[in-house]
Amino acid sequence: MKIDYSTNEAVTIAVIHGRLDGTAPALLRKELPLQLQKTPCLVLDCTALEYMDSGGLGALLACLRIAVGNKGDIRLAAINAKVKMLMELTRADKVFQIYTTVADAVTSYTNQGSRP
Amino acid sequence: MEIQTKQNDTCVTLTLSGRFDASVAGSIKETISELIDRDNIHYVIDLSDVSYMDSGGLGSLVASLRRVREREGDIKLSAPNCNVRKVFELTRTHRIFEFYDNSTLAAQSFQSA
Amino acid sequence: MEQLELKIPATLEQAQLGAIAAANIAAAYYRIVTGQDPGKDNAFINAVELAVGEACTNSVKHCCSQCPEECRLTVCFELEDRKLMVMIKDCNAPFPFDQAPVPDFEAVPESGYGLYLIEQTMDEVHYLHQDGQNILTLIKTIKDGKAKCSQ
Amino acid sequence: MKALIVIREKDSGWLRDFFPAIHPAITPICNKPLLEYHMDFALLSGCTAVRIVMDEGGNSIEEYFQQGERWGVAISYGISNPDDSIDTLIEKNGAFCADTPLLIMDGFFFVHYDKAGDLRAPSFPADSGLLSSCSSGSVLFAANADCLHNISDSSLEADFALSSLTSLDDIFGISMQILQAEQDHYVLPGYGVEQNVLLGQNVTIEKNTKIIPPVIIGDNVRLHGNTVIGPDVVIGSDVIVDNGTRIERSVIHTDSYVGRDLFVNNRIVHGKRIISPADGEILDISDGYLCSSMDMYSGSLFRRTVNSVSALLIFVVQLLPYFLLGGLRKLQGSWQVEEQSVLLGNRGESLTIPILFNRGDTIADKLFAVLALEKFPLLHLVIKGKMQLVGNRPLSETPAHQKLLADFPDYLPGVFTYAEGEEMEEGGLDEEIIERYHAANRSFRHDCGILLKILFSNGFTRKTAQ
Repeated sequence: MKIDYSTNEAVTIAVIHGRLDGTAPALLRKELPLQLQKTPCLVLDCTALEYMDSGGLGALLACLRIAVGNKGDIRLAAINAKVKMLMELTRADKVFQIYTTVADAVTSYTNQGSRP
Repeated sequence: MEIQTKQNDTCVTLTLSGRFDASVAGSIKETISELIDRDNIHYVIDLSDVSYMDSGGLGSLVASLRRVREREGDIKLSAPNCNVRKVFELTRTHRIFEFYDNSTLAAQSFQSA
Repeated sequence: MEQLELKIPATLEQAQLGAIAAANIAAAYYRIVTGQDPGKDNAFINAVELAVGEACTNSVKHCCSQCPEECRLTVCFELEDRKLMVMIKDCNAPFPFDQAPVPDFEAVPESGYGLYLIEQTMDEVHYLHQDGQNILTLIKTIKDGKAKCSQ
Repeated sequence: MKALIVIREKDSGWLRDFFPAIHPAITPICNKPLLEYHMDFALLSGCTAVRIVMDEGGNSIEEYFQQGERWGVAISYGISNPDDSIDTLIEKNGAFCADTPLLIMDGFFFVHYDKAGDLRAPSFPADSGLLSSCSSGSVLFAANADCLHNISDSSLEADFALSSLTSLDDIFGISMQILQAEQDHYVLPGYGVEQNVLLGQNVTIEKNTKIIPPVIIGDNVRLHGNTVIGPDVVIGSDVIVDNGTRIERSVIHTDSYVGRDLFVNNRIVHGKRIISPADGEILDISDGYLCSSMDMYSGSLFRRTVNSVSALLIFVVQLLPYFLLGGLRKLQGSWQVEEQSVLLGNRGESLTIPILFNRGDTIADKLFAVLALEKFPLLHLVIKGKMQLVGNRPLSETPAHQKLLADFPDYLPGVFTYAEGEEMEEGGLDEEIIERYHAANRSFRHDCGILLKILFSNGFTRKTAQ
């Protein structure tokens, strides 16, 4: 798994590549919070995220808690069908805001401000 | 294991009975190849009385079929029991043989072909 | 259940004996465990007969010594509640069990199906080479009375 | 009359991508394999013998149906080649098809019929012809084998209909149709317990589990506490549905395990695989972890927030008495505290917490015990979400406890413990049973009850250890 970051104004876009299972979740738990410290509002571009297991989802939820703690949020964009099924199964789709495109996710920050 | 051979104008019918395993596979292959050398290219092998077949027996049938196909001939099989069918299925060789209810039907199919 | 052991000379004809013995012992154990008559085409017995037959044939084919008659092949049977274990021991050279290739079905090979058939018919297959002996362990569980295929 | 059932891989092979371990012809429809419906149909039509002809995987079908003893009909098997026409199949199965009327079912479809209706011979006229067909197969009737060659395309009237099976949605749709409206059209295994609910044998339904008809459940099924099953759910045999999971409009195949706190809707669950029939998406649950609830997400967000809020409340109430009485006890020297590392879950995380002992017999000591002030230093852990307010007695970090937790997945350490609620002394066998029972049936209402019981009703009888 690999993540590249890019920031415009107050929103960081994290593009995640590959699979979020095995040892990747631990990596995410270390890496993402550092980014959240700088800009708590984050969009996770999942176009290149092939697969996520519940370990990965657990890690994302941990990061979400940190983001919400700093008055920010983690919003997901362009998740594939498998990830969508996992989130529906675990009701995580009720916890994360999910957008079809990265652009929608970013604009959701600009007009809504932080978490509703 | 015993082999009975019956010949009519279109094909040779071999009726096997007993255990068709590695120990007898070689002799079956020889019998068939001798018949092939005498220009018999169509065969019906009646398995209704074969109680057990292993990969050795199967191998001899596959080898014989290959030789016969080279001469545009064919080997058709009849009435394998559940045990024998399982070996054909598991090795996926059921796709290269034709199976008939009994040897007369198999023989007739050579006439119409 | 203690062990039943069978010593067979390493010839093709005698290997057939291994398969026949396996079938009858499996039938006997089947009656003991399920209390029912196995009936004609019993899936459990057929599977054991085929797998043990293949294993015996393989080990006879690779028999190392020039005079196969002297060389002995041991087949032992053991029942543990519903699991029948068959160990085939021979003094051949060790063979790369886990690299045994799956037959290339498209090419329709004329041999090399033996190990594959064993793995397809048995629930568990283990191989180890210990103090000069190949030991192939085949395990098959007796399902409930009707020997239904497990979906 | 005899039935010739032909299953071709080219029609049914697509199903193998979804259910690789089973032959497509025995894919469950509702709670029974497809081929068993064909068998019932053949029997109802008056067939005395059935031959199943397949070009792939016939062996697993043979092991399932064997010689047909269970159905009281003679079943035999044939091997066909993929491109055999019906005529060739009749020729290859000549002995079986000789001089008998034949019901030929060729293709991959579902036959809709009503077992109450009479499908017997009269509805099969003298001549041969097409009885019914769909895009993926047809059912023909031949008065005898040789008149098959001039099968007139005259379609004979028949009181059954075919629906083609070309996608998973077809199979899921028919299962739902049978479940909702046609349960009495077919012979379905199970006992009619109440309207629109069929149960198999040995079905355990735990506390506050809800079943909303129509639901069909197979044999040896265990529904853990707080699950909601239905409406429109079919559960196969040997299935476990764990705590707090809600299943709606879904089919759970035999030998599946559905984890905790999950929401399964519009899905087919096949072992460790979850499939969405609408778009054919497949999710393989590779890690057992998903099959059990995720600790980060255990229980709903709502329950965790209430947890921290009530902890905050108790914190505020106990703040003053804690420092007052605590100070007094320190003066009297009966203050004793110890650090202890306790296990947080069965994945080995642990936490060191202060344990305050209710020692001494002065008024301050007794009052300290009655107000449960020894819990005070632990409350901030609940607010931070590290511990439950009400949960299991925290187990110290020892290898024995680690092993114990291996088969105690519901363990969640709490500041107030179930054992206290039931006034169990520590370390007894019944204490462990109580702890496991409450953990398995944890619910919000339930935890509050325990909390109130600890704080108030048995608060006055709390003794201080001499």
